[in-house]
Amino acid sequence: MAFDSFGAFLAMEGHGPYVWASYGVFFVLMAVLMVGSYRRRNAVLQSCRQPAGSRSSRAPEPDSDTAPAAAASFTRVDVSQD
Amino acid sequence: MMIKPLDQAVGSIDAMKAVFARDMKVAFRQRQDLLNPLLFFMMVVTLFPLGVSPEISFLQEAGAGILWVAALLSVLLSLDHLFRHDFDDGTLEQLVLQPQPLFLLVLAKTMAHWVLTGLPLVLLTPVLGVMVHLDGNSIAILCLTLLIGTPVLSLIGAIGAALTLGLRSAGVLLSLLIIPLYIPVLIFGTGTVAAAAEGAPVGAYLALLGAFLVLALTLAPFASAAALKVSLSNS
Amino acid sequence: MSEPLLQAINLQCERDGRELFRDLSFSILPATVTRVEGANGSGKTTLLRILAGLSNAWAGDLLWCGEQRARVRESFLRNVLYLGHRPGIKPLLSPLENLRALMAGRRPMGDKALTQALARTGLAGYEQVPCRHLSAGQQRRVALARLLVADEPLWLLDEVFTSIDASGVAAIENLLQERAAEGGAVVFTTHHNVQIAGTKRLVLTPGAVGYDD
Amino acid sequence: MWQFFHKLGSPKWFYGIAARLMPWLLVLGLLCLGAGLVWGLAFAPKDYLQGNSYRIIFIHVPSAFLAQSVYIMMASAAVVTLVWRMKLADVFVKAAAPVGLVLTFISLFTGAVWGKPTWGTWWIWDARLTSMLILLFLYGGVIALDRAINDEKSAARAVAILVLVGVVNIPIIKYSVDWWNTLHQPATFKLTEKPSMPAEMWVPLLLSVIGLYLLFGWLACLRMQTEILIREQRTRWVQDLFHVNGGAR
Repeated sequence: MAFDSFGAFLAMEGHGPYVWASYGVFFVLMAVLMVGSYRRRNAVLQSCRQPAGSRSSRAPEPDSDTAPAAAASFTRVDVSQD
Repeated sequence: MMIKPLDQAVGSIDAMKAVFARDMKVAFRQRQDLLNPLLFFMMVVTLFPLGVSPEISFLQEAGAGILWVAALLSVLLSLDHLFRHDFDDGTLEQLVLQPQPLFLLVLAKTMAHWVLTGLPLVLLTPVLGVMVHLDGNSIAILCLTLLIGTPVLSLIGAIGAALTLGLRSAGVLLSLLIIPLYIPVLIFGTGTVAAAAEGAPVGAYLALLGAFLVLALTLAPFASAAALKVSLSNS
Repeated sequence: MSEPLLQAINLQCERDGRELFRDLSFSILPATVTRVEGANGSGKTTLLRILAGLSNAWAGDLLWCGEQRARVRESFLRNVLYLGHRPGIKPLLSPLENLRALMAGRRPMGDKALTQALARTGLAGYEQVPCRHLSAGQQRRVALARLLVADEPLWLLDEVFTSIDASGVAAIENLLQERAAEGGAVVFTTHHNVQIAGTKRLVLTPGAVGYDD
Repeated sequence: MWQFFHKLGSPKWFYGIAARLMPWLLVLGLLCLGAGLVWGLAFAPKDYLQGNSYRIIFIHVPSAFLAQSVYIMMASAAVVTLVWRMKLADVFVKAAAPVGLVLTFISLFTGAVWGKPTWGTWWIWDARLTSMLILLFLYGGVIALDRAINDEKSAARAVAILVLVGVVNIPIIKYSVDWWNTLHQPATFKLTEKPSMPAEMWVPLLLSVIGLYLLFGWLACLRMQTEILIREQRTRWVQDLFHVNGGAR
């Protein structure tokens, strides 16, 4: 142990604030990065786990092309219905 | 009658000349656009005496740096247009489809860009050098460093212009990508003038700048060509 | 039976996470006209850009005269003429200057032939006018003038009939038909009602692809 | 060999290997880093010149070191992306860039804080700090470009080109910044230049470097897994991972 007491360890002969600030920022940023990455992966895992049909970003299934999403009719919309 | 696959192509040098000539012609049809980087250059230089200090001693000391930074920024400003118009009107597609090594055509375009922006900046430098009270020798060295340095700016900048082609807010992104890469040229450009002001020999520094130019000439067109293909593929 | 110019084997294309087509195989033979068909967004333009070598968003094999296309890039490019949505015309240059610049890297030719080509697209008298003063249809005609002097065996034409008037469309139909009779190959897309005898159809529908000979 | 190379490029294979490696990387990384830092903070002797402030070295040097090697790793992956078009390589670049950015920031921040007791000021245009600042810009550019391009493949290739251009420039930037530094302020006191470091100092330093490397490995695996899942969520093997209530085909 390079220090006589815990108080001396914290004070570091006046350099404590600098040392602890550096370590603090290091630990906080690393923790944010690690926990953030971990949570993000779990969120993605969760979304993969959901039933296939409930995901909106999916492309249409190959076998659904027999019924394309209602052919365009270009008929005018009745705007008074709201 | 049958049509056989062809194999003879135009020499690459002729193709480069044609690309260069077309860019020059287009630029001279819209001469006022050529003035914009020059005006910008002068305005940025004007900001320093106004914003910092008009004292002769300050200007003498900082003048070379101010002019270099201003030149760098005006080259950066003009880069956005390097491929954009060609991209918008479809001539870039036709350029990429020419049966020529693409990096040579890109090199020709970059050279045209330098002649239209970098070279006028160098020519304007003596006037602005006098305005920031640089002595004759410093002005000469400064012009020389800009003459070697601005082609490097165009060559590296072309990579950024090609990478950001067709993206939203391409201009800002281009600056973000390119400014860090400009730092060595800036350091040696201004450093050479500083060394000359102290009476040190500058031959070695100029040679180093020349080495940057050779490096940029040999590598940058390949990167720009690869980047152009990616950007076009994405459009 | 002559050798195919361009062969696509199990072509697959995915853009922005959406699959446009897969297992698409076909050959482009000399002396044929092929029309790529499909609804908006079915990937017609993308397919033509892939064939021309502009898009990288594909997997599979593309053979040019039996060789992998990537290995013979320059000779492939020399043999293909691609006209896209954007005509490739500089608004500040005149039709003649534009044409000259477009031909320069491929096959430079005298102004006489180019002027004649422009005249035959109906642009006689406009040779020296900057293209920005021309209408969209006229600008398109400048780009199309290349077809009148082109010697490339394969033409890839994407929506070239856009903003061309009815008589112009008929004339271009003729041109393509004659080109095929000469032995050239043409692949095109259009939403116009174009009638060219002997046209093959390549239909892109999501998930399934038909190619009828 | 080719078989192995091909396998290495398969996201599915990597996903499995990463899952098996990650606990080890995490535990060993935390152990090494923890041991190195506790040793460095509490047991290593005081520096005779800088006093206790030098203890910042045990995080400053590992993060600076790693920040630079991450960029080199990204450049190697960029070559693989451009030449062999291996999917995993660009997944790595995408996963590693933000980590590199954070590490660069940490090394800059700790350098600045260390500078206060040593130089008496928060920031000095010291050659190393300036080079790190430029590295921060390079990372920023890579991330910005990746975000700006929607199409995955195009983004991967564009970013790979940018990373390679950057890595060619890094030695030039380093050299020119060093030269610039001697031109403007000759003989400043360098933070980390030690004539000879006693074992009680360099062993904990080495431990924390190794620890941070292992933690980076864990982070890279984790973030690559995330990216792979996002890209491949429609494929059969990802669906099979979860055997969703019979609905997955």
